[in-house]
Amino acid sequence: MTVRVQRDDFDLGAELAALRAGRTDIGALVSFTGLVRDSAGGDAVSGLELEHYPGMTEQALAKIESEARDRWPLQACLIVHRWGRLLPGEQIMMVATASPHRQAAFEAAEFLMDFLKSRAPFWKREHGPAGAKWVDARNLDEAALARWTKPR
Amino acid sequence: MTVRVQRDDFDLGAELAALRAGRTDIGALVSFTGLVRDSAGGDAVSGLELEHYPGMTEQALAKIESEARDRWPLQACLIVHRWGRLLPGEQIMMVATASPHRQAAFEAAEFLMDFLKSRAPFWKREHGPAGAKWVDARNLDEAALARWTKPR
Amino acid sequence: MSLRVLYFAWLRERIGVPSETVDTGAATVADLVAELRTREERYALAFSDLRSVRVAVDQELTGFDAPLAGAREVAFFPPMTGG
Amino acid sequence: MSLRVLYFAWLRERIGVPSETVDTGAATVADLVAELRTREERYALAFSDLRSVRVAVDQELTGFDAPLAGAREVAFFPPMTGG
Repeated sequence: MTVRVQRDDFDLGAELAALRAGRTDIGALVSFTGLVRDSAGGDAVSGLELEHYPGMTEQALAKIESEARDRWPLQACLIVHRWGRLLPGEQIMMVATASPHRQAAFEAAEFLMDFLKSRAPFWKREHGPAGAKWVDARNLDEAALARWTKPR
Repeated sequence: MTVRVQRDDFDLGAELAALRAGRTDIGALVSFTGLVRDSAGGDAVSGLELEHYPGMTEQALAKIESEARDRWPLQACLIVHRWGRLLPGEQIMMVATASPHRQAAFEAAEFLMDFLKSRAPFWKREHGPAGAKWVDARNLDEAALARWTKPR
Repeated sequence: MSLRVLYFAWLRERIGVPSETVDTGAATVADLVAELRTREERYALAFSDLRSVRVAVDQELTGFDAPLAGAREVAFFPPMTGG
Repeated sequence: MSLRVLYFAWLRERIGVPSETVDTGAATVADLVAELRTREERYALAFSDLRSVRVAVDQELTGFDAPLAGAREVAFFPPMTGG
């Protein structure tokens, strides 16, 4: 299974090493890691709370991952997403894609991120000096999805 | 210095960990790793030889890296490129980009790769059952550069 | 029909529970929302602007016109902010 | 003028040396290439199709029309294949 939803942190280097371990057919390995920032829109952020929908989350991620594999010649594909309370600087999630060629690896990683942002059932709450507030979805994120619906 | 040209292998996980160590302002970390494939165009590849132009290589990479920093709000940017003899499965090079936002990190990493492919003085020679042959530059790689010359 | 209804993020906060069992004859999600709205003020408040509410039936994202026949679980939540 | 001239990849192989010192009065890279071509068969061979040759003057990529005044190092090589 190449989709994981977990409370614990993950080891980015170990995950990437595992993806290519023992293989000699991969030409390009792309990774994206999302991290908790200490500010958002000018306000200080002291922590992040990630709520998710157990059951649906795993299904949604598996579906996104499977669609990426259908669209690009991927030799490996991984999504790890955390939930719970996180501090600034902590890792929130990662995706990794491996392919013979760089363009496929890059495109698939961006595709996974665009879908994760708006189609995986996670909700972020930021804690700051003025209390906690739910993060609004960005129109930009919704718009980013549109580019993948064009026929390839 | 965030550009390195070396014979020895590098530790991808350690490089990525170092980029974000002690920081809480990074939102997105993208990495690309190029690996030696065991085949090319249907022919088996038993190894790769990477020749480069010492002196110019470092300058060219520093220039590419500096241009990426000018174009995108990058908090960290790293290029590591190896030379010498490599076996299938080995790491050839990596780039990593860190930014507050994912789109900048992705774009900068793709930009670095497109320029590295055609503007950094490296030449690859593949070893196979029929002997060794120099890898031809791909028109595709030259074309990939064009997208970055449009005004942003 | 007995449905398990879940709420996430600020919908959970406004309604005050993460999940509940609802006995309803609603044919669609929209019907269910209308029924909940009339039930108590907190539901009316939570569902006051449906443009900022998303729905999943049996863990699949869908629209408010989705039928509920055979459904076991309905979830309401704001637009997602993963990644 | 004494120039250090470098060759890489198959240009190095065809010419047979990685670098050499060339005494020349060539005004441009193109003049230098023309001069080398007349010198020996191996140069004529290496420079037979300039579409597949790139040039750097003092470690900066440039064109064949680049002037050599003040230059110390000229390098010839095939299109690059890094990454």
